[in-house]
Amino acid sequence: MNALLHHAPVLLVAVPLLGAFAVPLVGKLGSGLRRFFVGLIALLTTAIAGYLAASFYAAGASPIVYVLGGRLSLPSGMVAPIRIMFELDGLSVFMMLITALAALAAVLYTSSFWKERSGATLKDSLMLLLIVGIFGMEMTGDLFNFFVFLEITSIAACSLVGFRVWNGRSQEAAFKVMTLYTLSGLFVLLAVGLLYGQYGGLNIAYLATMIGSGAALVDKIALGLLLTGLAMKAGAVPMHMWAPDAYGEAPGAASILLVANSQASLYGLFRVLFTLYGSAYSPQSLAWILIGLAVLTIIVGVTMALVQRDLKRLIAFGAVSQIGYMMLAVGVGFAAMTALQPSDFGFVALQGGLFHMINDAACIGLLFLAAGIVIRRAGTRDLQGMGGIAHDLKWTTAFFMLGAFALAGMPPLNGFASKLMIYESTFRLSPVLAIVAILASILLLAVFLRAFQAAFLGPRTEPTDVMRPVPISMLVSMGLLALVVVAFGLFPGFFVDRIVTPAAQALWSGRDAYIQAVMSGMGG
Amino acid sequence: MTLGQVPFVVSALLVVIGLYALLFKRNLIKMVIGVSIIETGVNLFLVTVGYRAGGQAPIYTYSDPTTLRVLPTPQALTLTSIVIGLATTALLLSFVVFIHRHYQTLDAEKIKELKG
Amino acid sequence: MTGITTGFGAWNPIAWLLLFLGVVAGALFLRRFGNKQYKKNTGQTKVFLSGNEEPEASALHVRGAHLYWGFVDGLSAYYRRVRALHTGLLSDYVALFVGTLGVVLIVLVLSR
Amino acid sequence: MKKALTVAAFLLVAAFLVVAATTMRPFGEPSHSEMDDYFLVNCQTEVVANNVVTAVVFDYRGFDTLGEATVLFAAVVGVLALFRTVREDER
Repeated sequence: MNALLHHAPVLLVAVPLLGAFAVPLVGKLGSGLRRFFVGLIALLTTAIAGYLAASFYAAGASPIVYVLGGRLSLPSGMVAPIRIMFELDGLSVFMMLITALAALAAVLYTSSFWKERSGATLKDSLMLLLIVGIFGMEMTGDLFNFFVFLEITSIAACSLVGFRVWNGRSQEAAFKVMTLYTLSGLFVLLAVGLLYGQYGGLNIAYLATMIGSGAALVDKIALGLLLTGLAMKAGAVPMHMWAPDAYGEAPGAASILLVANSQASLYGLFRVLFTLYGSAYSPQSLAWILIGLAVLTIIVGVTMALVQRDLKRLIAFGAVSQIGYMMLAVGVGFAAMTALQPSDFGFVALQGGLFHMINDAACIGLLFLAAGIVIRRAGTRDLQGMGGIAHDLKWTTAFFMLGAFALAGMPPLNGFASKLMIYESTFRLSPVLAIVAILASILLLAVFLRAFQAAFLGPRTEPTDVMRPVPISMLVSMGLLALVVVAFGLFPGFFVDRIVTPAAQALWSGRDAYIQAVMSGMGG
Repeated sequence: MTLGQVPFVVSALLVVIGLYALLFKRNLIKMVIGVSIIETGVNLFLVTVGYRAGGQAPIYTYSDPTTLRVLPTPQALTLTSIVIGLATTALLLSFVVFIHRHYQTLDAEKIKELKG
Repeated sequence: MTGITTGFGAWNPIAWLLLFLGVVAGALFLRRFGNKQYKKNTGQTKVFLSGNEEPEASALHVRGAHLYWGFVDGLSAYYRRVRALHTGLLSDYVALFVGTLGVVLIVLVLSR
Repeated sequence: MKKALTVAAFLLVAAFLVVAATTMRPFGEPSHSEMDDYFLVNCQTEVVANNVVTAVVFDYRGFDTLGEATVLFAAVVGVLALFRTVREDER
């Protein structure tokens, strides 16, 4: 087998890791060289991700197993894998693509020559570390390894949230977020310990074979700990309070990585529900927990966004509500899958929910990046003090509008396509849920129209030269996300068939294939 | 409940004590201590999970190679998790330093600029 | 290829776009029959505010916090409760986290 | 009211944790230990280490240790970023 392809999963972690460790050294040589280096690392990571994804889909989307530190996954006569391994199925590769997109946009955005700020080297390093952690979470097939990557993302993310040290609010946000992240990480570790104590293994596929039907009480408690901890990190109401603090206080480019981080936690949640427990223990009540959390998330997220005066907190609450849509769709899919007679609308729900993840990363990312420029331009984050930015920043205005319309589900943009799938399949399970989702989406459009009206329309406030012209790299970064928004909007069928369906398939019926890939001893 | 489960219960109680500090203490340093106690409880739990009755430490130097040994993996996991705990605690405490610099207080009730 | 069929619905953005462009073209066609005889820079093109002087543009701009106040006011009972949840206290956030964990655990233990 | 709910949630989760601890497998009798037995049997021949925990930390699960080093590095970079000197004009 092609050596580069064979090692691509680990290179995806190793390249940004090398970059993160090397950035402080390269930074000593000059800021231009450092920007070039970080950009190169991001491009290389994206290229590897693209190459891996292309060959993965070309090979029929069967799970890839990569064993770290040797070929021995299952020595003869053994039932438990002894080494850490990466395991990529359709869902992992799909999440990897989202992360690569967010990483490229974030690094491009931050590499502008607009103004060199103190600690820029450390910020680049932290962003690369966050990217490493997210990739690791999405690819690993080992629960303890998952915890380690979870902690890497927690620490890097919180350092980024507290990056603006001159501001007391950022420190407050960073402390709160770090405490909650650590707590969720410890709950996950406790669950890992409980499962290890029960079954003597750490590999997800191995544990999935051991958790037989009718899980023991300890298994259920471990599931509860994992579910709540990961849902907290994803930002589900009523555990979402950290999200607006973190998204609001983090620097512009870091916000989009925080969104990718939340989605990686959501991925972990899906992996636990569908693969680790899956058909072994999947009561209907579990689906309804997910749907309940999702409905709360949608409603509270969107209504709280309506009353925010801080532009970034407003977008952050919008982001929280979108997490609800993903959870709702996957909850509906889970309910349909675990019903006595599985009905195929569940598969459409899973497709819609997963498709919405990549759409949300692009739209929310676009909004956060545009908001970063708006805030620098206006010199304030308070919507009350803004106005008239559209007069000077034409492209930023267009990108913000595009992101807002797409997120609110205006046809023919990408948000409409995924939300349509979510509404239709949810309607089959329960019309009331679908109506709530549609009403919340309309309210979301109102939220962003308000933000748009307050920040961009109206007469010029006080003309300054700040951010005029907007640095090219920032425009390119936003243009990349805008391209995704438009392309996914105009050709949804193309992307759903190629990348979303294998991911949904991995959740819907891929559990056995995932387990087989490791337990048949083929790894390595 | 049998008496043999006491080590598990003790580590669970450590987690509970840490949660108590997080929920009912108002001093930020005490909350960080609470997080550390939870960490300790989880680490202790990991180590106790790997105990085999009558087992020795899994080191072969100068010992009979045939004796029963405790499971090595949980100890390795605990080592990793201790270092991670150290890193998080260091970061949390430096945030506390900066919060004190800006707010001139460590009372959690007074540090709520971010709300609503 | 461009559209998606979900088994109980279909969505084709290209067809939608063509239809949209057709509607726009129709609207522009109808617009051609409009009256072009108005006089620019006279009272015919000015904003009419019950005979009052038109205020400056900056005074007319609705600021961010003032939009939708009626909606928010109508839901004030709901908003009072929800905003009361966002206290900004770390202990409350941890309490909600722990409470959710408790509820989830109860549901899981009770269900088979 | 809020306080009462907090106490209730706290007691509930505490009870669950203790119940989980008591319903674990009996202390000192791990029944599935294939993975650890493999380490105990093979670490001297495969990794040439007398200390099995070292063998696990640095070889069998060496990737976790790399992650641990990364966590430490991230914390150091984070603390350095916090304590950096910030120019007056970028506040």
